[in-house]
Amino acid sequence: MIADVYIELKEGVTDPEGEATKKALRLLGFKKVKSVSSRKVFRIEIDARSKEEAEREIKLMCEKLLVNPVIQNYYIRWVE
Amino acid sequence: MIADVYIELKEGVTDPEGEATKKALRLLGFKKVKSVSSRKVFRIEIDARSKEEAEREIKLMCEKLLVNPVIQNYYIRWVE
Amino acid sequence: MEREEIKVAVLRIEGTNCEDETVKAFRELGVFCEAVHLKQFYSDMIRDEEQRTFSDYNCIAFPGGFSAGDYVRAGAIFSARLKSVLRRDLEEFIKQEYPVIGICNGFQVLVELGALPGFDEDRPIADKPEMALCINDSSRFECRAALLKHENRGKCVFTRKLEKEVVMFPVAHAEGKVVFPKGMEDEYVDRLVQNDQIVFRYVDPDGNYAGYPWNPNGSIYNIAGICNVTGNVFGLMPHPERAFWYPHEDGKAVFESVVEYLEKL
Amino acid sequence: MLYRRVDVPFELYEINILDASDEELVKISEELGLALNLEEMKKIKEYFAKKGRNPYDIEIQSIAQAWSEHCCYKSSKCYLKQFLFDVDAEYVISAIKEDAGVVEFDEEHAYVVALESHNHPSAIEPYGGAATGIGGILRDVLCMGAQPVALVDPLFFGRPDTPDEVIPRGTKHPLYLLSGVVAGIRDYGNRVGIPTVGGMVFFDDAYLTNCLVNVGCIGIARKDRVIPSKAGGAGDLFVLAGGLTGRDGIHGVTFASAELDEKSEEEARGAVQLGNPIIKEPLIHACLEIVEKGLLTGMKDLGGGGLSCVVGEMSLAAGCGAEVWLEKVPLKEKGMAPWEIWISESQERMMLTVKPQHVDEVLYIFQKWDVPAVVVGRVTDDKILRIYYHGHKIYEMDIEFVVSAVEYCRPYTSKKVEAVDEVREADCEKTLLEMLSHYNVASREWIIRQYDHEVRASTVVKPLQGRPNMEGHGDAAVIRPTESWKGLALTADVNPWMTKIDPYWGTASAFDEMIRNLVAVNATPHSFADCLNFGNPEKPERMGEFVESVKALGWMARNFGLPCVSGNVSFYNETPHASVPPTPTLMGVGVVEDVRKAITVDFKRKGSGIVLVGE
Ligand SMILES: Nc1ncnc2c1ncn2[C@@H]1O[C@H](COP(=O)(O)OP(=O)(O)O)[C@@H](O)[C@H]1O
Repeated sequence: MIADVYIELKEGVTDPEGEATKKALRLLGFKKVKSVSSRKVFRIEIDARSKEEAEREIKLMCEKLLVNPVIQNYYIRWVE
Repeated sequence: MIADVYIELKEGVTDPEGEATKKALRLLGFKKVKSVSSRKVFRIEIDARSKEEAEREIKLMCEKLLVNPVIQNYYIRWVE
Repeated sequence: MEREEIKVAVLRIEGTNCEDETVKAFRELGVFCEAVHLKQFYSDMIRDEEQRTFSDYNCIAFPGGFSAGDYVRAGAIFSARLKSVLRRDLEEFIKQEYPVIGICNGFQVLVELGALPGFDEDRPIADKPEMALCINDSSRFECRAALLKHENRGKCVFTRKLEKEVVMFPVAHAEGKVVFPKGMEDEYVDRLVQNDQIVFRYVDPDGNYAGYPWNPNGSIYNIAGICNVTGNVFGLMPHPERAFWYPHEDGKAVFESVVEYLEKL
Repeated sequence: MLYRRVDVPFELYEINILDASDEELVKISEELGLALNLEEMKKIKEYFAKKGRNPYDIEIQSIAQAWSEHCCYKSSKCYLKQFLFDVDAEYVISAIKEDAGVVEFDEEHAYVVALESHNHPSAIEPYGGAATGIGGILRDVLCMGAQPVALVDPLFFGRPDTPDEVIPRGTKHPLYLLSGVVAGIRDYGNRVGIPTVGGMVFFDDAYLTNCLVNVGCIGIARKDRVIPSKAGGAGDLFVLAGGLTGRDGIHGVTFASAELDEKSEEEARGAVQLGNPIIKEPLIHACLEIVEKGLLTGMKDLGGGGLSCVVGEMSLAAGCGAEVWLEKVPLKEKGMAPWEIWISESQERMMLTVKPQHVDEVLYIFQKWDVPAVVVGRVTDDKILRIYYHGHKIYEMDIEFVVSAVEYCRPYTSKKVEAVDEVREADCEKTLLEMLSHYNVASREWIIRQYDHEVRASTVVKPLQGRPNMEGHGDAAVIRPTESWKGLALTADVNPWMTKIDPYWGTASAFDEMIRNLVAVNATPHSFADCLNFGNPEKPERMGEFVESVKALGWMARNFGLPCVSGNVSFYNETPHASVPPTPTLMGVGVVEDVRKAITVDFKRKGSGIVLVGE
């Protein structure tokens, strides 16, 4: 099974990477860009008997490593 | 209009982040993880009259700044 | 404890890269110090003579660098690996009032570990991180001199011998901006101030709290370094070990302070 | 039939060169991407005719690697020998012969110097290209048994304000290249924890289609622990350590030895390698631990040509041969043909030779650092290299033949020096302001600060000097590589606007600038390395630029008594649009007797006098 784990910054947390990208795009002449924010995705392939089991595992991974809850949210989307 | 631009590494290109993450997850006891790869997403809000126009602009942004065609692929998904 | 009896471990995994100078700094003060790979504490592939436990040491340092490439988040992989196998041991170590320092990447590790801000005396390592060190406001790596005002009133065991009010340690990091949970920032800052947990704050040459580039990352309240509620766990983004030898020697006092603390322990 | 599939359970072809006509030989070279010319192909044919058999693909690919310009300096050696390599100093321990120069530092220590180009890969993929450039130069220093202590990065690009319209197809905007290159050096250098303390950035139209990325490194070793790039002797085992071997970087060296054109990007994708600093960093630790414990007899990094170059060179340098079991090489991807494994340039790999009784200990040290390491072969006492793959012998050649490339003393013409308009009257204030705001003069702070120039805590004189956050550029950096107060000063110099006008005097002036920069921090110039970036050597006028430049280097080196201890030649920095101006990048190394007496550029006190020295 393959899942994409999306990690985004919580609202109100500054996103310097998004800001810098927006600035660079506008400098290149893309004046219509109103905002840019950055996200990170981990595509994880996992052996599991069921989606439920896999989801439990992935949630644990997020808690233990992938996400810092002070600044980040995450959600999971199944690819396969 | 809001679009997510997904940027992923081409096949065969080393992905140190994916590899380091997989190693860490397995050391943490997640033995069922078979592979991990990393992706980057930019969420871009853009003013445009039509989806087509917006898509053209975004493609240009990818070519000019966001994507390195030698090692990366990208695709666009509409959020709104 | 006699100075010669003091044993310091500088912990590393792949990508840690400031261990040599950190070891050298401690050794120069006449204590035993060695760089130790995390695996030496738990892995069964390690030969007997290279196996270690926390009880072999009186002080632990988490040095700077890019542990595991700083992938996922700076310090996240190092701390997750440590937490999964050695959390209890490290908690015991801290409860016994042995000192722990995290410099730069080491600070990131302590934060991700939940050992800083470390409000709970009985559970020195929180279940979840309570703060974060985010990407610098400039969105890039910043290598520059930083002026730090020492504001600790005596709790932090790493700065008791510091005589100057303002010191210069260099910074070199991309993720060093102190962030507290949204909406609770004031509460956190107040608590740190009241507990005497604030150690260093970024200032300009006139000693004023100033913005970029003096505050190189955009840290809240210009925070550069904090300690836990018992004062024996200390983390900071600037590098005291890079200000140990000529021409900048302000950082030496950090190492001298902890050695003196251990001598009295 | 030119190619015949051999009946074995893996991919192996026999190349029918014995029956091939001249045209067919050229065709083979082209189709297999060998970049060998007819004369060279004929030499190969002759060798195999004597053996009475046709070569396998892996054999002919291996020769192509060894004979590429990049690996054997076939166009430059003759002039380098003639003009440059004759300055000797009694403190030089090893120059030119090995991966890096080794020079005495004090009683106990030697410093190690290396400087190389990574131009073509960076033009195609700036981030990965520059990062792997750093990786490669670190390995060159590491494989001498030295701890790398500082990096420099001289860079050359087209003008940052070049309008999009004038950029030829297949070329990337200079700003894109510059930011990619800087990010690559930053992310790799910072992660492996070696300070980047110097370098230069130069902009000129001539670099638009040919950016240059040079990287230099200096390291420190105990004299009694300097490791030769050769096997110890017959019976030693080859241990391959580091990253896995993949298809990346196949034909990197033959690609570096040809001109770039519009199609290069597509074709060259395979030649671009990507680095993983998180293998490199533990690899450095593990190798140095093995050196420290004296467990190895020889060590060499895998760079251009991959295994094919490293095994041959290490064996031959020891007067030995080798036997390799190719299936032992750990792979990144399935289905690689033996020849691909043999010439792959995957990053972060080192080859060690180890006495059998030390192999377990060596493998344990690598395992401790989670660095893959395996025994892949054995040193033999004849000068023949044999390769087996799953029990089948697929390669047997005399090493001397493989590494005995042709040398060319290519014809050259020296062009006349162009007259330059002399400025007679000028509005000084205006001119000064213009100069200060020129992109070749403007501050490089934004780059320097992204590099960690202080990690290892031994950078005594930093690239930026003066009061905190108001610093200006220094002339050279000074590091303190050991416990003593003795230091090393490091600088990188060349001014292509001068070499463009006159390759000879331009080069001499670069040399002079290098000396002055070292003296400015109170260092005694001690040695230097050069990276000679030029156009297509098959054109006599380009060769002329090269020869003039080398002559000047030799002349200056002799007169200053400064030995050239290491270097690199990069030809073919030329496209149909332009050739680079002669760019002999110099890296100067000076010795500072006491780092506490090193001088920085900032004025120290009000009221001090200002003295101008020289004419
Ligand atoms: N222009 C030059 N000046 C001085 N030495 C050179 C020059 N070009 C090549 N060399 C020397 O030739 C040797 C082989 O170089 P090279 O093939 O670049 O080494 P590597 O094995 O790292 O690829 C090195 O010792 C290098 O210093």
